[in-house]
Amino acid sequence: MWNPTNKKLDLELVGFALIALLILVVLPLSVDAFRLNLVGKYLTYAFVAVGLVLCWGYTGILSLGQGVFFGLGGYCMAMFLKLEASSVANTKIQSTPGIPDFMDWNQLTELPFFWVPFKSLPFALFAVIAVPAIAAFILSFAMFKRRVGGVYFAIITQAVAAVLTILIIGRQGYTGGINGITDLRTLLGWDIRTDGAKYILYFVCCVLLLGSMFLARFVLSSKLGRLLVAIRDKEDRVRFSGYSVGDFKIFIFCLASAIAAVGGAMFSLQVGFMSPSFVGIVPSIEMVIFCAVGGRHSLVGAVIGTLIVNWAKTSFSETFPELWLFAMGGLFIAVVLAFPRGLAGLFTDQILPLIKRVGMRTGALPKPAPAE
Amino acid sequence: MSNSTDFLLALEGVTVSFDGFKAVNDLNLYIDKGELRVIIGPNGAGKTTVLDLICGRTRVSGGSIKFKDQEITGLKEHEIVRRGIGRKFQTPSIYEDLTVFENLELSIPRGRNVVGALFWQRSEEVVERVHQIAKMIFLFDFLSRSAETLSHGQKQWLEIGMLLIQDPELLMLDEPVAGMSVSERAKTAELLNEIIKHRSVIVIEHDMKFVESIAHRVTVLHQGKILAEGDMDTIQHDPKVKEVYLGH
Amino acid sequence: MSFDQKRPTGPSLSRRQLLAGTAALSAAALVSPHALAQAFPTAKVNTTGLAVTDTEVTVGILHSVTGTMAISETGSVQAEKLAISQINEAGGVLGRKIKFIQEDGGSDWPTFAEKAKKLLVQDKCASVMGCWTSASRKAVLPVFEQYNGMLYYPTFYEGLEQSKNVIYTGQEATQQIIAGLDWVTKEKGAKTFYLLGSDYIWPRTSNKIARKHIENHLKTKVVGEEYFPLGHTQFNSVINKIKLTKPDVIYAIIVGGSNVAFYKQLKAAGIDLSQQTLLTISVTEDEIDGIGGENIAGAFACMKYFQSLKNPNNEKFVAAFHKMWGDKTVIGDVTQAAYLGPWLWKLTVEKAGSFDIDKIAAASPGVEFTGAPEGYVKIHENHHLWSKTRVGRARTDGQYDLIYETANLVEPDPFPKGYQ
Amino acid sequence: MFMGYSLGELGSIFAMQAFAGLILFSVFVLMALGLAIIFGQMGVINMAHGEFMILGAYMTYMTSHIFQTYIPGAYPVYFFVAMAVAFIVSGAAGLATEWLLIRHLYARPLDTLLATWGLSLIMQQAFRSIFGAREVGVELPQWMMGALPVTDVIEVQINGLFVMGLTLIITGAVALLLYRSRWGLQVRAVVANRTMSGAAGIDTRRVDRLTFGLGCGIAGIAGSAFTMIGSTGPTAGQLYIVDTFLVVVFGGAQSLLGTIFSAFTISQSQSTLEFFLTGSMAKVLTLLLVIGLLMLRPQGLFVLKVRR
Repeated sequence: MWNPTNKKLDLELVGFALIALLILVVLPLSVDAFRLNLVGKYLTYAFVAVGLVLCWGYTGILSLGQGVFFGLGGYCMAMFLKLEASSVANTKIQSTPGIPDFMDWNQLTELPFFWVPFKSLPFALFAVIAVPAIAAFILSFAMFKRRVGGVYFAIITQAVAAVLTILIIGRQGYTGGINGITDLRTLLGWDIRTDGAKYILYFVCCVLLLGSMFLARFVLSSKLGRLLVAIRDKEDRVRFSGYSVGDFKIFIFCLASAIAAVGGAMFSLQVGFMSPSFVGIVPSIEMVIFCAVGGRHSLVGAVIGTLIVNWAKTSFSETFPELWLFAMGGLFIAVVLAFPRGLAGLFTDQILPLIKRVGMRTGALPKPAPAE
Repeated sequence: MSNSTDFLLALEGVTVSFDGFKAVNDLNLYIDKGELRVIIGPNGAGKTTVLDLICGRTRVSGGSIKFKDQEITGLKEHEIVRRGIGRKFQTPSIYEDLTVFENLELSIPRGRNVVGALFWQRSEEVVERVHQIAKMIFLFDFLSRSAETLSHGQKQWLEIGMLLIQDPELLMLDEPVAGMSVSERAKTAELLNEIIKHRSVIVIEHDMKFVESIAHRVTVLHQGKILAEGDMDTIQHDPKVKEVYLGH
Repeated sequence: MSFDQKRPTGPSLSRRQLLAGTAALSAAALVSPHALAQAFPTAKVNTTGLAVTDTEVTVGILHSVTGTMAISETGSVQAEKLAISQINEAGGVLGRKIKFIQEDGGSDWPTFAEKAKKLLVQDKCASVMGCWTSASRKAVLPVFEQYNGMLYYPTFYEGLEQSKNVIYTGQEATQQIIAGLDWVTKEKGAKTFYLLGSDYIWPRTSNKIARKHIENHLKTKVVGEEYFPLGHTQFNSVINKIKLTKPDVIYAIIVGGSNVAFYKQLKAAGIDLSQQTLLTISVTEDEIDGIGGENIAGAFACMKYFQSLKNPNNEKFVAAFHKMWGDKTVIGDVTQAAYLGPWLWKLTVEKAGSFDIDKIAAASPGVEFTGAPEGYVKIHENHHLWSKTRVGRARTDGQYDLIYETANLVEPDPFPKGYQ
Repeated sequence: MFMGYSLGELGSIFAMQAFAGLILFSVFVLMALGLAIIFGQMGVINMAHGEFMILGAYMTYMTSHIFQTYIPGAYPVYFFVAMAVAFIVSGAAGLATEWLLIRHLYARPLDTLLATWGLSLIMQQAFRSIFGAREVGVELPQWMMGALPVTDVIEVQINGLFVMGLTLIITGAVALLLYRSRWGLQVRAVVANRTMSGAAGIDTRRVDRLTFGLGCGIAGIAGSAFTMIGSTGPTAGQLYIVDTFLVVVFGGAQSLLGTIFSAFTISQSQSTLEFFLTGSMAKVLTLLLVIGLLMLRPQGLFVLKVRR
């Protein structure tokens, strides 16, 4: 009764249902396989946006390096797929058959040790989550235990993104360098490049995204979710209520990173390659804008925002490539200046009251049930 | 004196300096169980710094702080809180984006780790406890309100309530009536008198009338040192205190 | 190899029709395009549903117009558009005007893949001229192979690749490196080399080939090898190392903005390129525009084309280019290679008598283009071009003086044995 | 790698390497100074800082053209005029940005980060539309190029000396402004306590605007100077930003001295590492080192210890 959070969450559930309807039913029925694959790619960015809602929207931790975790997840998946594509039969012409082509070009004669476990799918799937989560843990543990926050943290995540990009590009014998890991073909013998496979992967991606959203929703609606808001609001007060603030920040940052990593893995599967251009600073900041446009406080908003911005990017850059950067920059500024709560905020602040007024008048809309 | 174990809190030889400036200098302060101590002093006397030192927000440069005869210097803030020390800030520090209920609920000293918070259940007992405190701080009718809509005085009460729900053995209040209306002040004094029945309290306050209405024992700080200590009457007639407050 | 032997025995064209077509072709200047198009009915020349009508054929142009690569790719777009308009003026391809759809890769590799897919799947482009960086080519390659498209790729690159669906109109690494090193050793008596590069696959692979050639064939010495992150702007430390090791030749493969910083700092450090031999394979006339001619004058570049080449083809090409894009635009090696793309495609289509990708792929080897600004080029079995290697010396006005060119066309060898 | 060199040669090499480090140091200070002033004053990182620098570089390019065309006789000194133009134009752009954008966001430093990033995208595209996608070559007066021989081996680069001198002058000027002028007093007052300064009659908004303008103006001068050593293109600003941000953040918000020491630490470690390792690894190690040190000093190198 005195808890408006629950009302909001009910609305959120409606939003979840609408998104599910959109991505599981409407889009597959209305667009062709090519466009649907594009949507699938956008949805992988939505994972990052969902993670950003957790750590930026709710907890106030702005990371300008989420591409790092998206990339790590993507690379873990791509490593497995690449090894499968590099069977001895497929790589007969190489001087060392059975290793990925780029290793052969770089005179590697055997698989580097850290690649070996990626021959196993269970390990690769585990690594998709674990590697980014561990990386996020190390970074956030070091930073949050020392209470590095705000702008400092944002810049450091940027530096981390720069470091990882340089490393991946520079160690090309182990990573595929600037070209990335390309030409991924099959998953346990199943050809992932066919239209049929892309359909299936699209739905897998949707289901995982919805799963991540529900997981995020569960976290946010728990007491921990309210604590995150409290940390964003008055970090010191939380500390003086006996909580170890660092632990919570670390937890949410790792969770956000792990979710981003799932997106990265789905990206590798759907797009068929992974490259350092998703790890760097620019893509990382772009992912923040997806989230900001949709609404940093809203899971539904973040997903919708990602879809809209990417759709706009694709169609805009098809028709007015020169104008795209103006549009993107303007969008950044407009959202930050005028709609800090994004589209979701616009909806709850402007449109919803309107609907309610109309609803009240006609009596069509039942009042939300009391929470307790 | 320092060997005694009767004190709830004992500061001995505590010093802290900021870039050479000694904000607190060789301070000794002892708080008994069940005592209400008021600390007064002119601006810059080091009052808030003393509270910061006790609750771990600022690290001491030298000296020792013992709580229940155990050293607490060097502990993390949340660990000190868990030992039983609560702290209210000068400007009301509450979670403006949450409701009053949620503000209080988050302050309940359970489910304080990540897993505990994730699987926290809002049981009958929790609701009851929140209601009980809310009544005490005059905010029962406001439980579902967002905290940012409260008046300044109500925010101060809410923060006190958030401390009470922790049930600390030592409660430290930094200017609890600042910015309150006269009637709110009276209510706050009433509230404090209720609170101190069960615990020790340190209050920093400027408002002498308010101090008179609650004080048991008063410590006067000046330039990081104790200038005088005693009951209200003695202090008010101490010539050194008069000089510090009125002398210039 | 003979034309007829190579032609697949599909149901498309009878020998008689083909001969008729060839006759028509040679008379293209006399016969109206319409009549030519009738000689090659659409149903016959397009059996796989490409965007070919009786009057038009659609091709794609896929380069970055935005983002960091836009600087480099602009020239290629201009050259491709020029070639297309010239082909159209000359009657088109099999009597059909070329219509192009341009897509922006946005300097972003998945965008390239996405746009490549759009050009092939939605627009049914009969061929695509495009890509610049290796990363973008690697990203689109599976798309071209999966949807059976044809890509004309203009940039000199590291090699180690060969595809039925790509024609590489630039040099692979050995074509650019080996003759240049031979020349500098012979002419300058170079004994020691300092290898520099931006840190990614092309400079690393190229330097590797260079090192093998230097150590194993020339029996001289590499005294240093260094890589810098893309966009690096501080080269004073490495310049000190160069001063320390005093190499006979600085072999530099630095790209992008780093290039500008490197040559400016080299000059500022008092390394005079009229005294110190510097050989680069990454600085075309385009790059000099940004570096400033006075900063790089005296350096040697190993390319297959320079704007200053003196031959009738090139003079016509440069004039046409300047007429279309302004007098100030410079033309670099890659721009010229991009210009070859549409022409080679046209010649191949007319040789195959069909737009079908499989037939083009099969007909490509042996296609000759005598009108190439660089002189004469021919497509090799491995879909790369036979072309000459040339060494030029940078002048202060941003142009190169041709110093040396190989006597014969150099065979492309994307998987060079002994150099990997 | 030191085999076969005499002690004398080694000495010269180290001298030259030290000089290289000093140039890098000057470059970092010049890049970071404008940003540091803004960060210190408002706690805001201006993500478009690199673009303001490039704006200065383009101004230099245009000035050089005007001199070449109209007053070729004065060409050797055009650079000084160019720096003034760069300062004024970038500074004016900074003032406009503050007025249109930044002042609405003072309470939200992280949002300022995003808004200025948006601005940087717009500026990049504007450069591209106006000056073309290709890099432009800025020709320098002849006297600025080349090196002065000190000994047989040691040579001192003239433009390096120029950058060092410029850095010294600008840093000195900023220090004077901050610690000797009325504006500086106001800035320091606002940094120390914004509310109180406002109450004391300081027009904090005006101070903010001037600070932002000044910071951007200095960025313009830096960009102008960088035409000597780096590239001028629409996206060239991006090449500098990570380094610049790290210098500033590592230096801490409060003091100019912090920025200078941080620039010194980063430049020396980078140039030393570059000498012993390859360029890429040196960069990675330097960045990691800075991240590590920031962990030890979360608010930067030089932080005033105050009651929070």
